[in-house]
Amino acid sequence: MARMNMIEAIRSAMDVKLDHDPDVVVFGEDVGFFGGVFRCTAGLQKKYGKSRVFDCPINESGIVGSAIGMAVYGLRPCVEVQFADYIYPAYDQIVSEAARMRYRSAGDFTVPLTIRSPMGGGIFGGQTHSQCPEALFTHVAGLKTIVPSTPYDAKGLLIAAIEDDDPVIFFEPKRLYNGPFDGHHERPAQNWSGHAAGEVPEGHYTVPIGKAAIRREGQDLSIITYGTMCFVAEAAVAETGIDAEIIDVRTLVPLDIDTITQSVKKTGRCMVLHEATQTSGFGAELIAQIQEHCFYHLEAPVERVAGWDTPYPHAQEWDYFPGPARVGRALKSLMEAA
Amino acid sequence: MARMNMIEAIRSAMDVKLDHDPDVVVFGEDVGFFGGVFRCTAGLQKKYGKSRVFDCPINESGIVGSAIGMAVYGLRPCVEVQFADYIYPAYDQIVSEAARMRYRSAGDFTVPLTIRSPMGGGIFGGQTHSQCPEALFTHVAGLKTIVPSTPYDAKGLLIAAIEDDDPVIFFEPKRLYNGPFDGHHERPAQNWSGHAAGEVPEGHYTVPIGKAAIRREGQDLSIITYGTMCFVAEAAVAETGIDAEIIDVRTLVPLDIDTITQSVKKTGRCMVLHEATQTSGFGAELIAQIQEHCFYHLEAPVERVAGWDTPYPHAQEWDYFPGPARVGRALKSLMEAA
Amino acid sequence: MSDYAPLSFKVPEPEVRPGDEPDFSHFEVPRAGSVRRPDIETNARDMKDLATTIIRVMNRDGDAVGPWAMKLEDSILHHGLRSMLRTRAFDERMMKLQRQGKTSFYMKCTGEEAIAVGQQMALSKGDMNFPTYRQQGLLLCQDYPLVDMICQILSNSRDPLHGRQLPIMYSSKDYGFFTISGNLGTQYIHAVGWAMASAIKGDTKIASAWIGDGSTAETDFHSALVNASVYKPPVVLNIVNNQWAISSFQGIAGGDSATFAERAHGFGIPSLRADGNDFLAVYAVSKWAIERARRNLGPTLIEWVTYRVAPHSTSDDPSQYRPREESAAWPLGDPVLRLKNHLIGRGLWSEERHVQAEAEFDEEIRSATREAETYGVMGEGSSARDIFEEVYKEMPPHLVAQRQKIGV
Amino acid sequence: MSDYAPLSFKVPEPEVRPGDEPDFSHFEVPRAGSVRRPDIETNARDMKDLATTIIRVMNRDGDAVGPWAMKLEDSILHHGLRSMLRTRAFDERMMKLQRQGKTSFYMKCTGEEAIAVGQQMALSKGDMNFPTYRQQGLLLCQDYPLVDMICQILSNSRDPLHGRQLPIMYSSKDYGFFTISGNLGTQYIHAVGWAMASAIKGDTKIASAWIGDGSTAETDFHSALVNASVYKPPVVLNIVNNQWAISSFQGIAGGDSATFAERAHGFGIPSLRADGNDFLAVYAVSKWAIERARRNLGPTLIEWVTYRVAPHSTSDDPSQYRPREESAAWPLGDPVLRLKNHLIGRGLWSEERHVQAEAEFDEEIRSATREAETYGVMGEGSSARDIFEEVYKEMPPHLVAQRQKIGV
Ligand SMILES: Cc1ncc(C[n+]2csc(CCOP(=O)(O)OP(=O)(O)O)c2C)c(N)n1
Ligand SMILES: Cc1ncc(C[n+]2csc(CCOP(=O)(O)OP(=O)(O)O)c2C)c(N)n1
Ligand SMILES: [Mg+2]
Ligand SMILES: [Mg+2]
Repeated sequence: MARMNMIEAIRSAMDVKLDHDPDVVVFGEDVGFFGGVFRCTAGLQKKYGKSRVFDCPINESGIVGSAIGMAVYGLRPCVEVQFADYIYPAYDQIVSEAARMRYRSAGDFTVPLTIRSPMGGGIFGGQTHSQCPEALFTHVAGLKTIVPSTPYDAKGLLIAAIEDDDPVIFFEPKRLYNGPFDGHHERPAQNWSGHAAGEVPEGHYTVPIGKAAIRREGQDLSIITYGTMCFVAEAAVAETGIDAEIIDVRTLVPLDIDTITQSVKKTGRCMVLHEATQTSGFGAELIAQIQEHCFYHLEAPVERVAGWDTPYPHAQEWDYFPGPARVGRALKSLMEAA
Repeated sequence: MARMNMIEAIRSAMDVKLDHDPDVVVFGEDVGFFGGVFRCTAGLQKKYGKSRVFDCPINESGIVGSAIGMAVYGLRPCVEVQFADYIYPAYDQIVSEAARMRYRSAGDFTVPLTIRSPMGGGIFGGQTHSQCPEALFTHVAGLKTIVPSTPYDAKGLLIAAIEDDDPVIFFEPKRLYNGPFDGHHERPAQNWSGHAAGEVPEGHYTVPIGKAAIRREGQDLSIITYGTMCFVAEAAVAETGIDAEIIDVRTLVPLDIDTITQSVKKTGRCMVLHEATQTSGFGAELIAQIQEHCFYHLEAPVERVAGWDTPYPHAQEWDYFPGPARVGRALKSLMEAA
Repeated sequence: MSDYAPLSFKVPEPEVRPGDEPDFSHFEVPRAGSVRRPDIETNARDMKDLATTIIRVMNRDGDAVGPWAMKLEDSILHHGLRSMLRTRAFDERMMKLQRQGKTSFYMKCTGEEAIAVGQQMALSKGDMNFPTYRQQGLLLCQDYPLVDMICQILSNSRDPLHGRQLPIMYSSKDYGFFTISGNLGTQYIHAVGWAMASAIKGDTKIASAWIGDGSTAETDFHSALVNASVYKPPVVLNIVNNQWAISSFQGIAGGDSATFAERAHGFGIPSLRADGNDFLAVYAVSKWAIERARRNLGPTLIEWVTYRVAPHSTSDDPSQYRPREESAAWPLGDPVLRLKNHLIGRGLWSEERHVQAEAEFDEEIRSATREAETYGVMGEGSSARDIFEEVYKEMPPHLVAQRQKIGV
Repeated sequence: MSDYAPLSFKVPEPEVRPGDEPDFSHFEVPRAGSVRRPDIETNARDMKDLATTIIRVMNRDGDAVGPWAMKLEDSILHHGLRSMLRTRAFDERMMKLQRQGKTSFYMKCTGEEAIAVGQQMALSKGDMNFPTYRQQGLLLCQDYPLVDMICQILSNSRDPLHGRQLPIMYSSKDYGFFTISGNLGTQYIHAVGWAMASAIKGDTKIASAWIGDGSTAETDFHSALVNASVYKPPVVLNIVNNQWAISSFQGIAGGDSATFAERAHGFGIPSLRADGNDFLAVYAVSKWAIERARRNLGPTLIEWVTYRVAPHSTSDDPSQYRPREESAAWPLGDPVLRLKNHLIGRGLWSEERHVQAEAEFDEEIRSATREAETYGVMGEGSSARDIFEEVYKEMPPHLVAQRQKIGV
């Protein structure tokens, strides 16, 4: 078993797939010779050649559009959009084309495409290097949307995504690239070497799409979250001493509602937590489903903690980011409710 | 007071604004000489000239992008995207630019822009002439999102939108253009001439952005909806005999949560209803807010009726569309719950 | 700044509108045979003149002249003409179906038949078209089952697309026909990506991309040209300039400022402008571009100059925005008549055979229509189950649950 | 198909990589003064040659030669050189601030100073630039308050943008500087729309659009050209071709297939390609295009040929992907040195004045920096209240509620 940070784990997933499957190609802005601005593809062009791993023009719509054409041909492209904030120019190609192709052609043409993109704040990147747009994809039938939170999951889920025969949006919480960041930006950075999920097999394995993970078992309440917020939740739980169950949904669509329901029925209290803008965020969908399935078990309204309904500010990043203090306060009030 | 269908009401709104405000311009694909594929701008070019009302290239991103430039200059563009299904190419311009301009420039540059687009199914238009993408806009801070359901509201809200100093997404339920369609596609079409909301003043008036309308008062439960579904709800209520309160939210963002909360607290039961795809639809946000504000008044989970999580099929349109039968069944089970 | 006059805003306008006389006096038509035919290895820079002319092969007498005139086997000419006739017959019959309320929607390609038919005949098995809704000729010149085509239009129980798609949005991988999108322009970059894949795999298949004059304004057109320019994949980039985009004339897409063929010049892509109503030109020019692609010499853009004779779709009434007589005045004539004359001139065809062929296709399509109608019309026979299938390869739990809700 | 060789996939590659010798032998540099200067009324079609050459004014001796050499007042030359020096000094100091941990981020424009400075000086009050992040010269050659600029970079309590934007994403309507977007290319179509508005209103203001070589691949570039081609608004469409887009050389944007200036040809837009390191060329070519625009003759595209001497940003290390010595080998030289030589040649400047001016700007900026730092560094002094302000003109209830939650 090797030690990897999330960047290495993601790179390893592509390495494994490029090695095993001649139909896998990897491309994006600066991903070829240079290896990506976050280094996720470093060394892959050298290893697999320019026909398999290459640079492309700065045109996100063209990245996805050409990848769709390749996928239709029979390849399995795994493309990078440099920041999730830059995925919008590709939105039409994703929504109107990738997501609808199998359906509209009755299976005649399919799009086994993976779109990787770093998302989330905490790197002082301002409004165009911090966004979490996952809810804009979970609303679109035909897409699967994944947000891993550990190196182990990132590799296993990315391999599963590349092997999946449908288009997958794979958002990488960039603040977790180097370590299990818990929102305590004022403390020294942690890295993955000290964390169990930094142990990552070198070879092929998958983490199943559509299965949540219970990150912490608990009795008092359930926190339903994903990405960076998993570790923020852990920190808040440790600091408040509340015995919360923490569920990392990992795959937003298709959602593992059973695992969530079981937990909420057990605890009777629930918080949904994400970094993205609150209104119409994925938390709203989680709440809708949780209240549907667990209404009679709930002792208090489902609590929602999320990014504010504003663009992601630069200097005020830590007032925007739902850190352990904000989460902790909400946990306490949730415990006290009713 | 004149009688207008929704097309005429929308045209009248633009007419009034073009007449009163020299900074208002109207453009879009086929909107100039021809007057729009739905005739919403018919006659306006002739009346106001080609510098005020004009055709433009088939490039939705360019429509919105150039309109942003005009708005920044000081104009008040009101542009048409021919079908809501074709708004995605403009998504980046809307989300990254129009919505963020005031914020990122600290008020130095602003975008008083209205984007009109016909949405919704019921015209046998298949997956690219039927979509309801409103939730993709309600998630975006900086945008206001409006869906009118009557000629009176359409005109008053469109004038308010054009006068608003922020970007407004104005989705017109195209199945309501000619009459208050209630989902009974098998019956003869109704038109607005027989409906009170077809009475529309000729001149200037506004309907305030951010205010819901109570379409029907009732005691048994609350239906929170908008657009075409207002009339479907009315039909289902009439057919089931359930004394429901029907609230037409009209403005999705900013949302009039007070009116909704009052109603749900009164009735203790609630259904949210929309035509759009269910997962991460705007109904999820409504549920999240309703359970937050009304949890202790709710006698049953909030019921959600929405379009299926699939593309909008062509031939099976009426199995996709949440018509009065489906809504009626859900109303009954909601009454029986708990 | 006071010495500057106020700026003024310009919006291009067609020269004539309903009520005016059609006027194509500004429209220059080069003599057939007058345009040179460069070697396929020619650099884009050395053939720019070919983007501002019109490559034509058939002259007024119907003779094939000039460097683009190929020696064609009779069977090709016959198949070309017959396929165009068949396409026209198909359009007429489907239009009637729509009038009869058996389908909600149809789109004709009248006047543009030579383009799809000519190019498809120049392609090989395994190549892939990425068409718009006006290239039914691609299927109709192959042996694609007519009944299936009509069943798609009727959205009935035999519709290969299970009623999910708007009529005419065909899809057939086997026949090299990519699933048509309702969103304009998106397929142009797919074609480029597909061609990149063929090159990546070291295959010999090529892609053919299709777009209308109006849709060149869409941003995917740019994505396609950028990628074609960078990777030089084996793709033919067709622009069908039929002068109109619903009610907007080609000037609203920038056609008054430069030809659509010239768009390629900014990308170093060889570009040809050709008479789309001249089957012999379509076939020869297509062959040239296809050969370039297959020899790994990269993309070619071709602007086909033609005219949309029919309304945009069954929902459109062009008399609202252009003179009724404009199509008759169109200087490049009727592609069917022109090829017919050529064949007659070559002794390969006759008025009688023509009438006979028309009757034959009319009957073939009537009979296919009758058969198709037995599977239902206007969505009859489609299944609600199909709403939920093929959203994903495997149906996820939430869709299973939704399907159960409507009990199918 | 068996007689066709397998296709192969091509990805453009720069001629040299780290470890190689810099090589610009393929890069043709026309003699200064050798390129013609057409009348501003010239049709795009009749000046295509100007898109594949390089308009240059200063020769090796520093003399201004040829038809583009203008008679310029001394004050313009002085202001040009001083502004370029000021820009360079600003970049150096801000880079240091970043190294000191006082700002998270900075982007230099080293080697490209002449372009923004030269064009801004050719514009008039009321005109509007739609810049990228590498046109700080637009502000630095005006009297925009230095302290405010630095406060923006420090995201402190005096930051005019209230800490909301990434450092260097300035905005100033009064100084004709549109709010910079983090999303590449989006502003290009804004400029066109703004210019359309000026024409619609019958004003005389013009817009100046800015984009990098790499970003021309973005689809908004196409939208801008299409609209510019259709409505012919008063806009100057600048492309700053500094050869690199982070780690991708200009060939990845298609620059090996055609010049970026040639992109305009497909749209009938006049296009000029000019030496971006030659202040006199920048000023003269800008004036030409601006005059065209203001005379209602429509848009002009200009490709400025230059070289990105600095790393892409403070987050970048170019030695990973290009030879370290490449910038020194760049054939068009250093814009500051070239203008300096020209002024010395004209007796308007001296080595002593140069050193003195450098010291003067260094001190000016140091002092402004000191003052700016008193308002805080690295986001200090920014207010959480500002998170919620100006999302909308009036704060809607849900934002009021959210703001209350954090008690600000
Ligand atoms: C993205 C998008 N925008 C708008 C439309 C509506 N629309 C359908 S066809 C059409 C005109 C297309 O004209 P052109 O490209 O010239 O093709 P033609 O119909 O002439 O064959 C328009 C505007 C659409 N289908 N998709
Ligand atoms: C839409 C979008 N995609 C990607 C990026 C990331 N990015 C920032 S700068 C840059 C390179 C731009 O190169 P160029 O246009 O040549 O400008 P230069 O930096 O050379 O001035 C990239 C890819 C972005 N900011 N926006
Ligand atoms: Mg057309
Ligand atoms: Mg560059």
